[in-house]
Amino acid sequence: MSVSIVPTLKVLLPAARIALVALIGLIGGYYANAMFFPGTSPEQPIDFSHRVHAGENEIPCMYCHVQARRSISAGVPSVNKCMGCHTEIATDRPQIRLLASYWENKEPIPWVKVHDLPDFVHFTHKRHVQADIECQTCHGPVETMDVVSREAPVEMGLCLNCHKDNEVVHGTDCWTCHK
Amino acid sequence: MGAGGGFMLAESIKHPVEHLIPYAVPPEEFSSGIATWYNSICGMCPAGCGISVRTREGRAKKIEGNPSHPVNQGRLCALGQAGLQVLYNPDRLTAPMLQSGERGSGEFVQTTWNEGLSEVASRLSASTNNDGIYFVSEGVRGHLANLFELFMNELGSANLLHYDFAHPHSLYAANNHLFGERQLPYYDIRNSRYLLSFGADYLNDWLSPVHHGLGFGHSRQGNGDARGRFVQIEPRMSISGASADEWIPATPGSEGILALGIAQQILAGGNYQGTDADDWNAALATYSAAYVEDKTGVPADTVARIASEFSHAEPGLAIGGGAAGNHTNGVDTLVAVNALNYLVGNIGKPGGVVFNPDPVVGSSTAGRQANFAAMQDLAENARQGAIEVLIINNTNPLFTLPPGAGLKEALASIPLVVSLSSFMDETTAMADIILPSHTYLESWGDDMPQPGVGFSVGAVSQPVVSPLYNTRATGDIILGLAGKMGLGEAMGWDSMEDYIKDGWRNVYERSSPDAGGFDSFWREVLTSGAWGENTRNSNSVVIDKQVIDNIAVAEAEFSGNPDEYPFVLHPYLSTTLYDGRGANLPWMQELPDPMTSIVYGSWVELNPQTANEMGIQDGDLLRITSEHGSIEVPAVTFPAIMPDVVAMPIGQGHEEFGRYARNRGSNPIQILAPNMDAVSGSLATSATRVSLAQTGRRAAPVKTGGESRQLGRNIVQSTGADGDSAGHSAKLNSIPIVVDPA
Amino acid sequence: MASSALGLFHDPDSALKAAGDLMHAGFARPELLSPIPVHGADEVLGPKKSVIKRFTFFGGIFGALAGFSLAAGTAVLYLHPTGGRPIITIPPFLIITYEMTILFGILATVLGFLISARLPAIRERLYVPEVAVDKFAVTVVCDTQDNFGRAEAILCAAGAEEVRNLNEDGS
Amino acid sequence: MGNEERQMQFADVNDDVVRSLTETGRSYYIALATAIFVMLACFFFPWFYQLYYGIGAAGMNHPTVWGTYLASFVFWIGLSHSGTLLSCVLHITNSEWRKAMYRSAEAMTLFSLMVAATMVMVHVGRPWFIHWALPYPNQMELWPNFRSPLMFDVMAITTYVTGSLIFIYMGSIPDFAAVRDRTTGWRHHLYVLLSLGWRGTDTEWHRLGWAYTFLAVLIIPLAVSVHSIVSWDFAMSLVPGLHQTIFAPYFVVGAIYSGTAGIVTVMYVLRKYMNFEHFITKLHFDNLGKLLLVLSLIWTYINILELFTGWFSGTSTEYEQLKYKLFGFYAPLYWEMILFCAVAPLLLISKKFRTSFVPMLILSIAINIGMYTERFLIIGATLSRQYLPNAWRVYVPSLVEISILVGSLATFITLFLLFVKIFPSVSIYEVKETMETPKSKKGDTEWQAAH
Amino acid sequence: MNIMERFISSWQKYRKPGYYEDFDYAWTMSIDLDRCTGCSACVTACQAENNIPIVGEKELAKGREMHWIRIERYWEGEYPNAKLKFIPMLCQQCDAAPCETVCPVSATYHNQDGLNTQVYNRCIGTRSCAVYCPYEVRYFNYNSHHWDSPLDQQLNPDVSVREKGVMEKCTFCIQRVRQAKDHAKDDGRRRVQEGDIQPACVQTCPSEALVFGDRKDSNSKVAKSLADPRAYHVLDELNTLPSVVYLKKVDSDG
Repeated sequence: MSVSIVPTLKVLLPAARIALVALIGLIGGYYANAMFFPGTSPEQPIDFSHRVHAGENEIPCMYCHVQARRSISAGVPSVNKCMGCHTEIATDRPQIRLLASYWENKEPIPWVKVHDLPDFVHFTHKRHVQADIECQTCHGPVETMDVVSREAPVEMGLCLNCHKDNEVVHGTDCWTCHK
Repeated sequence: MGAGGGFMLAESIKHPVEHLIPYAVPPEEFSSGIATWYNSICGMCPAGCGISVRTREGRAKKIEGNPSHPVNQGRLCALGQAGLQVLYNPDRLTAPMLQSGERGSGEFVQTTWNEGLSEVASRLSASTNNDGIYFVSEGVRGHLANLFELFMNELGSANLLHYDFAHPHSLYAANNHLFGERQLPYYDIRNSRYLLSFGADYLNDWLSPVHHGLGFGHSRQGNGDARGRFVQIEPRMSISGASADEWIPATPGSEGILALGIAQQILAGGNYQGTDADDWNAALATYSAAYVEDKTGVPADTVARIASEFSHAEPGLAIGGGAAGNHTNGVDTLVAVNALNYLVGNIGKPGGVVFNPDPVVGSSTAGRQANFAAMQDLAENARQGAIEVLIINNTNPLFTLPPGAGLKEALASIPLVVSLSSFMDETTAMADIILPSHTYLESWGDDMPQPGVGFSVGAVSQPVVSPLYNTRATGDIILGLAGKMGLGEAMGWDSMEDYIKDGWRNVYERSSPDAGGFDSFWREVLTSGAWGENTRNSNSVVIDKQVIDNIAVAEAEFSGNPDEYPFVLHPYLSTTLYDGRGANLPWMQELPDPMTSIVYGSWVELNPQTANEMGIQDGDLLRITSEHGSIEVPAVTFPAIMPDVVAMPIGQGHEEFGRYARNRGSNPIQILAPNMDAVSGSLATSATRVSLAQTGRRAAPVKTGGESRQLGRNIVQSTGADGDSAGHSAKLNSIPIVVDPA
Repeated sequence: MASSALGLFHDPDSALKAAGDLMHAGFARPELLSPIPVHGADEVLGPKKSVIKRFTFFGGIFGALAGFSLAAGTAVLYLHPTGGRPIITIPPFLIITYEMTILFGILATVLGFLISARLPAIRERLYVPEVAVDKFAVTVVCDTQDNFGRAEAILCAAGAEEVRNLNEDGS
Repeated sequence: MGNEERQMQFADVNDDVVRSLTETGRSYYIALATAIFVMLACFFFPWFYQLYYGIGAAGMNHPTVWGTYLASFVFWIGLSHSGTLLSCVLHITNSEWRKAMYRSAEAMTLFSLMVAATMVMVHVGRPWFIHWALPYPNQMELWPNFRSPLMFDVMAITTYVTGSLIFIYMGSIPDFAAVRDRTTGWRHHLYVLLSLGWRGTDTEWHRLGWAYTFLAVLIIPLAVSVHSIVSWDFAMSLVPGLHQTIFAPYFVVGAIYSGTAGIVTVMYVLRKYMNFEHFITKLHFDNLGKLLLVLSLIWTYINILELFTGWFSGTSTEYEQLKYKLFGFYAPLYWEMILFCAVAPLLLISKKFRTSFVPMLILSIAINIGMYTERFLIIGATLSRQYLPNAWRVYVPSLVEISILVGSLATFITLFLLFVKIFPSVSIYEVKETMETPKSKKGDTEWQAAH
Repeated sequence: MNIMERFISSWQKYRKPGYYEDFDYAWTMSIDLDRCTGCSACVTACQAENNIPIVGEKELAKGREMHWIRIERYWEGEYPNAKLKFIPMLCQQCDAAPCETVCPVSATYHNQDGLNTQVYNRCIGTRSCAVYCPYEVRYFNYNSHHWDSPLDQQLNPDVSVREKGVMEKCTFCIQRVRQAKDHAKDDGRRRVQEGDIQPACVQTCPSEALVFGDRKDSNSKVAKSLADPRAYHVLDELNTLPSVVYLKKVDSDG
């Protein structure tokens, strides 16, 4: 008569194996998803290249995102801003033509948001820019990107650590960032 | 399998894609994330407060009072705040429409502005006799009023009517009668020490509630130890009554007698040393305290006390209106009230009655104000077939006129009814052509507040958001019509904005022209939102003898005999819905009525004793019957109302007017008798007797408040007038003991 | 490999007697298998010291420390002043401490039990199902055949209904 | 003990118990199916609807933001008491008559705790974030607020569940071993694992005895603390009628009271449908009856104290609260509670009543109805009458709430039905202990003198 | 700095109750009951500013109003001497707030403005705070409310729209406080001055019954009204130390 639990464990082994595989699959799949559809660098209506503008031509961020210094939102340049230059420059390229077509029908360009914060977060570019925080701190090396992608995980942890490291006044008060 | 599961899980909790959509060409002074403020004028009620509207990303977010506007000085009432929901109302009319089915069937087809305008224009020019063209507008002032005048002149019709249910016709008449003033004076509550209000709910709906609120607050605690005293005389406690120090119920319609009684006491007390004292004595001989007590039910000694307090207050101010003015003897009553002001000699003094200068821009519309008589004539003419075209602008007579006027039937015999309203209200539903106008937040305009604040004030309203729908500003519609009819040379402005600017050049001239020229002046006016010149004229008046001799207050007449209809119906303007124009604003529907905490729906208030005797519980559905109809309303016992009076708020009971207003509650105006004030011809809304009957059903109104007694818990604490009692209770940590466990 | 003698008894007393006799005969400490706890086993087979109470005690201590430091530590990690109370609020934190004390006390006790009772059984052990019903068995390791004979004799003398010769794996 | 007809033998115990585990009649399956169906239809379906719609599916309103969900929570926690607690007390005072019933009593504890936990999930507004109430490191660097009575609850109940689970399991190990030897197939494997290779050696018995006693000693104060803490959820507030020092003992007594009544109900059912007539006898009902009587008296006493203090305080708040409780909207419920929990139990004075099964069953159910009412009143009647009269508003449960209440009962029954087929619902070895152990045939015990 | 230092420092700083005195601001509202006319302008102002949902008649009938500030009315006496007294009731931002201690997830706590925060996205909806609040000024989202389009275009972007299962309450218009601080920083001021901040209700009150300010600033209006002999706290006996101070109504007839 056997009292050891080992034989039974042996019996249960296959079941355990299946369960384990399923679990790994679940976790793996969860992260695989991010690999296939990261959603961090979405398709844009016009393939505008920050590398060309900010990188090679060294146009400062504030030139297009004018309001970053004085408003909550950095602001996306209006079409006429783009046309300001592109009436002369590189007018023959297809993408610029696309831009021009928007301009002719006076349509706005439906850019897709890359760095999108939840609605319950109050983030003001103004304060951070005026505190001389590099844009790259949160947005990553945009000037090297052809297609902008979300490098840093824009999550509460990121904000908190930065606030703590720089010893922001009441930087960890919930109502500083949540509304 | 698991992988797939995890995949889907991750997919399902993804953040939805959001877009950043910039302008193609951004408007000037726009920048995302930064609020822009525009100063304008509130269009919710005739008071004409200045507002400044906060906009973000081109959307109006919040309306606040305009601090530089002398009427409301930065403050605003609930209704004014809710103006945003007029702008963003889901039930707005979005485009011009033509009647497609039967009139009143509510079947419309959309059309273009061009078609709509030319249709109306052709019908107008086709009209055989010019007086067959009627224009009924809400009470408007300033340039819009001028434009209407101009337009009607060009059409050769004299039938321009400004119709507002709440317009104080009898007050105008009374002032005209006693002082010879064609416009309302400024009642300086702020500086008065003793306010005697005869039925005027000055904190809620009377004339300029926000300004009165400011005055009230200041008079109460604003100037040191001197605390203004407020006495309210009315059959049913209004908000002003609740805030008053003393609330005196007087038999409905007898307020005037009480006023004269007080006047008589003032004279008897020798507190009036005018040269014409004898005339007054003669005129008021009959109004002895005893007589007054008999007529009004106010104890003689109270009358005497008030008289002496009032005459010794420095200064005292008597105002009258509301229910007191809405009786068959309304004008008499208000004349009597004015007489009090005259007798204590506060005319033209701070804290008294200050007469207003003529409006800076636009002629006074006093002559155009349509009282009940005028509307009845209109209906009569319609029945005669004398009306060919009726243009209605943003006013809703079908809702605010008692059926006795017979307007609804009369409309049937008008060939063309045009409505310029922004909403499908009862009247607009009867229209053939709807040319929807902008809301006041989308259109240009200007305003000379009536009553003014004692000196010349002008204000300009500008669009704060770009129009939401395919609508047009009222002025532009009129100009458009004029253009179609080839009235170009007379009214050649291509937009209301130009017209207003033109008019304001005169203002610019009379106000010391500065170097900047008109444009800078105009920009200043726009940014500040108001313009005024602080020149109070402290003129006093002399009342000629036979006016004094004829001073008397007739008995108020009521329709229905007391035995059959034991109760006097006391309809009052709802705190939240005004005359019903607030009924389509969810905020206003959800705002608890301060006195009863009831939201959504209407109710009838009666004295607890009465309710007891009749075995009526709160929430029983009652049938209120007058000689002219009956409605069913839930009962609410109300501790501060006379036993033989039942009160009911106006504003609910719409058949049209959008999802929030439709088929909710009932409208007391529907059972009012078409009684008029003899002199002014205004509707005597409080002159109807009714009877109550139980329907046996229950329909408890929705209340936000529970128990309405403090049960000795000292939640609202009060102290003696000297203010010394109880010390610093904030340090007390006192435990409230049961005083009355009832 | 070592075989064992197992004697099945009808009643605990004779089983105890057998066990006692075996010890006197110089056998290794016999084991007593029974369906119910047998009283007086200690007197016969010598007293046993239980380590469990130490487990319980130290588990409790650990729980107490863990509990308080959890409450106090997390309160300090992210400051949330509430209701004017101090950040490290002793009375409520003592309750947390109390609960954690008991929690870890319990867990440690279980651990102690498993260890000291050498459970769960990984290798096979000497067992007969009857002892789960109504029989009382005495087993003793006896390496040689004649040892088994002596044991069998003692067991039978004590009134064993049946004596089996078993290997460790129960065969 | 089991000597009604013929003398019970050890083997019979095994036979009965194993039979109760292995042989299953149709009636059982029908019962199980119904229970599961009711659980799905009345608990999970309304709950999912509520998750979709929001707590608004329940009848709660502005001042009365707590409702039957919390009442059920307290009720189930209460029911859980005196399962394990009673078992521990009786183990330490080693009273014989416990041994036949404690296993199912402990099971009751365990399952009512589980149901209580689900009630929490049903109660909160955003259950998908409930894990925020657990202390675990996260990228938000946020931790729960350990000053909150609710956090006391979290800790206490976690501990209590763990404790009860371990206690009932430890007690069953020898039985698992017994069952292991008699079963085959999946059951055999299951019991092999559960019994951990128990053999019943003197060492094992010795260790088990110690461990078991220690657990009992630990769990008694735990159980008391748990319901005190539950009471503090209410007593720590300022609400008149809740903010009372008597609450902790009040809740604990109430809990044991309803728990004991619950045991009576379960005992009756087991006895009737699992054929445990040998084990669960008049004696058990008699003892439980006495216990119930004592508890009901203490409970009544505390109730009277509550009323008296309320009346004596004389403050408007307390006074109105009192009036409302006795004569207000919920008064019928109050008097029903008094009838079921204070008056009816007085019948227990007669031994005849105590030892007759059906009346005991009815009484026990009545008591638990009364006790649920008490919990409901504690929430409904107090929260609807707080400090500001203007905010007073009565609260009436919605259909969803009632359905979920029924559903939670079904959940409990389901769990219990599954339990009786997996756990030996009567402790084999302890029953044997209660029986007289076999005596030596020769009867000579002089050998003991030798040592 | 490392954990231990933080541990010790914060323990010392927050050891004794009453440490709120060291906070930056102590925002306070004083409500003069002698001025209040019950006109309810504050209620609508608050509703407009703070995205307070339109609850609808059916929900209101169930008693689920959401107005963060409400006008309570209390009758006294009987006809003809009946009196009606109004009192605006809003979150009292208590210093010893019962609601804060009970929240298991610290969704409500006391921040450096001396305000009683309510962090909507942290709330799990146990509703205990509403039970613990003696002023009944915490309101629960019994379901997700929606605005008939285009009413939603009015929503204030500086205030989040609360979803179902979340508790909400008056914040003293924290978005305005935040903005005022922002402007102060732009102007290079360290502190916000008297009058920089007006919550929506205070801003609109026609009779100027509501006054808002920082009671740490000794010559602010609220500091003065705290010294006023008419000053009192509602339910003072509960010792919740409210930041809303009421000035007694003057009852000239005794």
